[in-house]
Amino acid sequence: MTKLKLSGVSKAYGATMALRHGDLEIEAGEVHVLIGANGSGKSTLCKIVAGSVRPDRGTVLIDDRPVTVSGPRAAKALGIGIFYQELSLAEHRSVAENILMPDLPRKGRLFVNREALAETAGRYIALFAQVAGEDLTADTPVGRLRADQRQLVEIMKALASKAPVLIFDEPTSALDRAQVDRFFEILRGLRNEGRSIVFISHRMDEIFAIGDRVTVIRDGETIGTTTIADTSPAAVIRMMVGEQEGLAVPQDAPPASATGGGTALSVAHLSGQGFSDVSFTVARGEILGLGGLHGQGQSALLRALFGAPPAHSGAVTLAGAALRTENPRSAITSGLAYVSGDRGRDGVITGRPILENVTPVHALRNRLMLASPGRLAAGALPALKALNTKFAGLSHPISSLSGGNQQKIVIARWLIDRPDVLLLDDPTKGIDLSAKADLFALIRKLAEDGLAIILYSSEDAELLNNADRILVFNGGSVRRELAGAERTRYNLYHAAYEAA
Amino acid sequence: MTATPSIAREGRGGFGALLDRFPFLPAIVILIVLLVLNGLFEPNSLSFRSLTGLVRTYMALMLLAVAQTYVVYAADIDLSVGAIASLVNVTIIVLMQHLGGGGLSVVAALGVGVLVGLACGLVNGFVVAALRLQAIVATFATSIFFTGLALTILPVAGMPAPTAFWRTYGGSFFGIPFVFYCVAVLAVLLYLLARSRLATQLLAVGDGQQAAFQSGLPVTAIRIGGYALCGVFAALAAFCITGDTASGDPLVGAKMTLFSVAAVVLGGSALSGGFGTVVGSVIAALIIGLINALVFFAGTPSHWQNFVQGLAILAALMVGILVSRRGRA
Amino acid sequence: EDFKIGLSNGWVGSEWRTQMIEEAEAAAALWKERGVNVEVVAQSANVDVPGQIAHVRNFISQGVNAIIINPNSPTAFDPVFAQAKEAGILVIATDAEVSSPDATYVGIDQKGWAMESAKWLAETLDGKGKVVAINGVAGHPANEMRVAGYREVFGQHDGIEIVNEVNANWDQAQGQQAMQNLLATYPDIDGVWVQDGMAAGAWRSIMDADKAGDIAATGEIRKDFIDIWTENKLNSGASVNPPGVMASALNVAVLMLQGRELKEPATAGQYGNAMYLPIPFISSDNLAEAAASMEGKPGHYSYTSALSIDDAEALFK
Amino acid sequence: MSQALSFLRNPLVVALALIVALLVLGNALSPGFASGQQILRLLIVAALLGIVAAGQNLVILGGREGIDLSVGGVVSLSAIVAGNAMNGLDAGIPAAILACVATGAFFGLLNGLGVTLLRIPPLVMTLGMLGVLQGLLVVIRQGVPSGRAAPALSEFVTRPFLLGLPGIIWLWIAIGLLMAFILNRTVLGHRIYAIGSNEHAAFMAGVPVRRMRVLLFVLSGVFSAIAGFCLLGYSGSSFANVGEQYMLASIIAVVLGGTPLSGGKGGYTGTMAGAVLLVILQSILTTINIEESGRQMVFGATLLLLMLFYGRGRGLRA
Ligand SMILES: Nc1ncnc2c1ncn2[C@@H]1O[C@H](COP(=O)(O)OP(=O)(O)OP(=O)(O)O)[C@@H](O)[C@H]1O
Ligand SMILES: Nc1ncnc2c1ncn2[C@@H]1O[C@H](COP(=O)(O)OP(=O)(O)OP(=O)(O)O)[C@@H](O)[C@H]1O
Ligand SMILES: [Mg+2]
Ligand SMILES: [Mg+2]
Repeated sequence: MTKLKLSGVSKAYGATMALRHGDLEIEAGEVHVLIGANGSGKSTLCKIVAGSVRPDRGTVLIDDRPVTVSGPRAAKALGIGIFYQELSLAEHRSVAENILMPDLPRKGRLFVNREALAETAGRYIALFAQVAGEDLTADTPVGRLRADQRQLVEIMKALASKAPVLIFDEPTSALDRAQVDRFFEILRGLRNEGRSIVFISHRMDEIFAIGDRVTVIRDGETIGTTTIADTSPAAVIRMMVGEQEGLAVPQDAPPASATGGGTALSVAHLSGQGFSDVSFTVARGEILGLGGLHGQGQSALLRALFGAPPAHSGAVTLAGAALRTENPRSAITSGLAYVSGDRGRDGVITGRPILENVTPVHALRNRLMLASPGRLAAGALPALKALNTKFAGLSHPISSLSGGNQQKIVIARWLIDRPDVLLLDDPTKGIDLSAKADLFALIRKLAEDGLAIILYSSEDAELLNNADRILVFNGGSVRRELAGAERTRYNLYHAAYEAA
Repeated sequence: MTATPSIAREGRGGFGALLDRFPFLPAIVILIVLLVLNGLFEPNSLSFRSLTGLVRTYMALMLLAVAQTYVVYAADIDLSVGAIASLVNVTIIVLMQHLGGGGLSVVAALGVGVLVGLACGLVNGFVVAALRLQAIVATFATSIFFTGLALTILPVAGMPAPTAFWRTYGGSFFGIPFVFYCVAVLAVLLYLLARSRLATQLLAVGDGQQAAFQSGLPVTAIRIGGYALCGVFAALAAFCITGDTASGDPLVGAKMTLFSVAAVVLGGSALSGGFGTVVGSVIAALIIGLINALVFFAGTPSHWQNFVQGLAILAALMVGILVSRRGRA
Repeated sequence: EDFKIGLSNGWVGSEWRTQMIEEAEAAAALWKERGVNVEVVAQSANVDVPGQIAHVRNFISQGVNAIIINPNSPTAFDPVFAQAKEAGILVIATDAEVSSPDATYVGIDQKGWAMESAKWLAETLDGKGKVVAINGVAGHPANEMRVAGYREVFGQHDGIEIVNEVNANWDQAQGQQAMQNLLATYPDIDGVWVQDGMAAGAWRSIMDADKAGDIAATGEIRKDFIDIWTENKLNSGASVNPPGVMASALNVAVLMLQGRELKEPATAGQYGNAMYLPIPFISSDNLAEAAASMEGKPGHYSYTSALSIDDAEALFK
Repeated sequence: MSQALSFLRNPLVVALALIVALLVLGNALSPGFASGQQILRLLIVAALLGIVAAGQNLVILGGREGIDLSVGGVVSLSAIVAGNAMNGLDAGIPAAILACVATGAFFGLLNGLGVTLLRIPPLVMTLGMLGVLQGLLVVIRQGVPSGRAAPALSEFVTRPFLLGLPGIIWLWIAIGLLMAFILNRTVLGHRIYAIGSNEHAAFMAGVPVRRMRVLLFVLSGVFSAIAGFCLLGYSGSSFANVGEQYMLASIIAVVLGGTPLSGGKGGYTGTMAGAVLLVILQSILTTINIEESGRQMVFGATLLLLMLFYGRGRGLRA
């Protein structure tokens, strides 16, 4: 018997077809992977099942009976639980309240049963006790948690729904390996209980580690479903991208050594919020990688270099002259660029035209006062083209694009006027594989043109494939530098886990 | 192997943790400072009689501030609380008059008053949450409507309340002024409401409507619930106004609306929703009262009184916000 | 003898109120010559009714001998005046009557004030014509008493038709706007009954529309307006609510504090606790006289009159 | 709604259609309402409101719950400042303009600094400032004669100046063009929208967020001051709290014009239409002959109804 079946589901947002024709069949007791490029419609499909998006067409069957999911409450009643890609947590409420928010335990009709709340939530927190960090307790307001801890809370919240059908829309994007491993253990347990699980991730290794079957979705249409055992990463990618050939599949071979081009940026004994006593130099044409488990100070360092907020002490020299960054603006005018993977927070100017999203840095660096659309477009178009950005027109709002293309717009804003140093803070988070390949090809080209690039990535393969040198961070400082043949996955892990 | 050795993070030291639990601490400190200052300038102002008078005068604002707090929990705002209070005030006055002013008629009028407050709250909730109009402008529009209604019911200020009614409010039982019984009942009510599912859900909605909706909370119903609660408390405020003024006035509450918003902020609640306490709002209402008294007792020339009051309230708002943020950041 | 008197004024939106407080303070100073020390403490601020109740409570805390109040409500002070009386404090209301049996009203009869000017308008129009009224704040007691006053007078003249009544909240600009709208809608009106400062605004609109010759309208008592009136020979008349009422009330209060008894107890008015003061009237007949009495005063100065100490003493046994 | 009719969703179109509808209604209720003279008078009143709403609009566009409740206080204060500076003399006008703009900018600056440096929520900061300003009005007027408008200023506001329109309407048109230019064709405009829709992203892209926000409050103060200056010309002399009525009216005009209070979206053209709409509505209500209580109820209900047209937020379920 099929537990959940979708056929011919579609959804349009204005002119954007988010989902053209979604089909999906999930059995009881399987982990069903959903994979597709950015903007292919995965989240839309999930939200339709979870009731938070109203489909235009199509049918949903549960246990072979047609149902209407009229809203999240209806979905809950139908036995559907979901982990939202963008999370659904209340910042100021405690972890326990968040986990049980959909169904707060009651005392009488009107009151919250505090004892039951603490007890029940405690059980879910205990599931991740080993990997969540000590500061994740039942009473902690979610706002005080790190990104990975929030994702764990959202996972607990989905688990607490006890639903027979559980949907996880990119639940691991902020988690580290140990957290992912623990999560997968739990998933396997649930599968063995006979629950149906939908799992979405852009990380190929995870998909092959946990999935039973995989459904590929492209441009809002379901392409096909195969069992994981019968397929390979390369085959999945071929399905995802259609007939296109020659895509970058993660290779373990490190890239050719960098060309020496003189020191561009040097950092001495820099300390700031989240990192301390960091020293290194980057040469022109070099891609310096920052590695290690996430949250060990890599992002904090990049942000400090960019002035958001500035470092407390230490010295930075850019092209031989001392660099003082008080805020991003002064960093930008000194020739720095910073691309963040958290585009929702750091990048996208929501609701505004694509043009206005590409040009703020250009306007600042050229001290423009007037914003003539023609002149701005002339600057913007080449940068967008270099990134293969798909968009209908510069005057369309950026929200009409998929997440991946939005990220490309944000990246393009830094490339109109060439910076001297490019800071990349996990720039590909949530970007699909082909976009990643485009991006890294471009980054390499920029390096060859003489830019100094510092790259932090939460994906090992990305670092190993692209960085000429890797500084491994742990506990806020650099533990090891990997250069040349040392750049191996083993060394990376060894250094990263050393102090832990 | 532990995968996430948490690196040095800002500890939430003693003060921060304390503020997390008791966001109204800065308000209490301001309150105490004001009491001391009042006592210095006019020792009589700390007499039992004067303090009773203070509570009697500002009981209505306390209740309006509480009313406002519940909608602010959900990141909404209600600019009609004052108008609701006025409407309830004239409704109960007219009813008591028509029903003869006896004990039973008072009870019946108060019952109707609560229902009127509730109905106004539901109207607000409907236009803001169900029709999705912007709260600031929509509740301003309803406030005009409610004022019109109040003017219809009692076109001229002045119909008197039955003497027994205001004698009770202004009187004492077993040596304890009636208002202090009101305060006690309010405390119990607030305690119960703090444990209610609605309060938690309102706060969750205030933290993020979309997230709350996706979590399966009935967001619209919850917000309407917040406004309904607000309406009921505005009605209770109207009872106190009526007790203290012994008469009907279709415009009596109008100026209190903005003070209720100020009190909510002063009390440590965030206007952006998701965080706050009603106790803070109650204290803040008293702070506003004490500031007004202090400005006079300090001998401020009459033309400067409004200005100094304005400055003092602005300063208190700033201090309150700065202190609570320093603790929470 | 030493007396401490609290003055409470709940609205500072007009020069009239400022002048009222100043005249009261000046009157207090005059008692010194007679060997009576009258200390006045004033709370004069924009407050709502509960705010003004707080004023009274502050005075009670301070232990004043008497409170003179220009109240924001006729009935809302019953409880707090009862508390003041319990504390042995004399309470006198001025400018607006109060229902409290624990207080005495010393001031003009607002209804009579409106009737005076309405009578003038009706007579000027020869008892017939279309009239509009521009009123203050709907629901405000003084406003409602005045409305009752002019309605009564116009009701006595069959030929007078009130075609519309609007509220402009005692705001000069709103009065001007309201008059503009009314002139556009009723181009054929003959008379306007308008109160206080709004009259200046209304007259501005009338003059802008070049109708000053065709329309008779009530006026106001600020020097600015009196000057315009004189200069443009407007067809206007104004009954005077002198800002000196509070000074009159203060003189009465001091005499009461001295234990003197009124010849005639204050029993007038709807609440039976009022002592009415005379209402002067300015019309084209005595305009020059009024203008002369304000010579050299600033533009916002209102035509005034008050009971002197001797006048007041004459009312007592 | 079909594509062809989608222009009906444009707030500007809705507002203009409603303006025409109200004029027709007004004329039916009281003939002469839609006469040229009367429309001109309404436009003068709308211009006063519209100028205040320009500043309000900027602050709201800048996001972060931007709102300026102190506009009314600034209007009143600058009317008094202007009146005292010119005191009925044309020669005093330049000094009065300077004094007004300085007053508006000063209080706007205080608001802006409170909001950015101390990070007080705008609603609270400007509410507190309103209290201070109202107190200041009382202080300033104490004993000091409140001045009068210079004849030239009164002429400017009330008498035809060019093509039969008074100067204030030309001023308003100029402000409208300037606002449209700034918002659409300058980097400053892009930055206003950027901080309004995602402050942090704007900060990371080098937008001087704090300075921008201070600037918006300063501009709001300046626009209010200009309105106060014109209001003095309209009413001849200044008196306390002339500006009080503009506080919520300016916000309503902005909202009726299609700028949501959440910021980052909308523009000034709609706000101008919103101001006209509001003024016409109020004017119709004054002319129909019903009790004040009825007027208020009709006004409140009509505002709600108008907001239904285009002030609605998005549904939670996409
Ligand atoms: N609320 C919305 N309004 C308008 N367009 C939307 C909305 N949500 C999604 N879309 C569009 O629908 C398409 C599918 O988006 P969806 O989020 O389902 O993609 P996805 O497969 O989850 O991508 P990703 O891997 O980046 O998360 C995209 O083009 C996106 O821009
Ligand atoms: N480290 C940071 N991270 C995130 N947001 C920040 C950070 N520092 C400041 N901001 C935000 O950005 C704004 C400050 O921007 P910025 O410092 O550019 O303002 P500015 O005063 O115009 O610049 P300048 O200091 O050059 O005068 C604040 O509103 C704050 O919320
Ligand atoms: Mg997605
Ligand atoms: Mg700065």
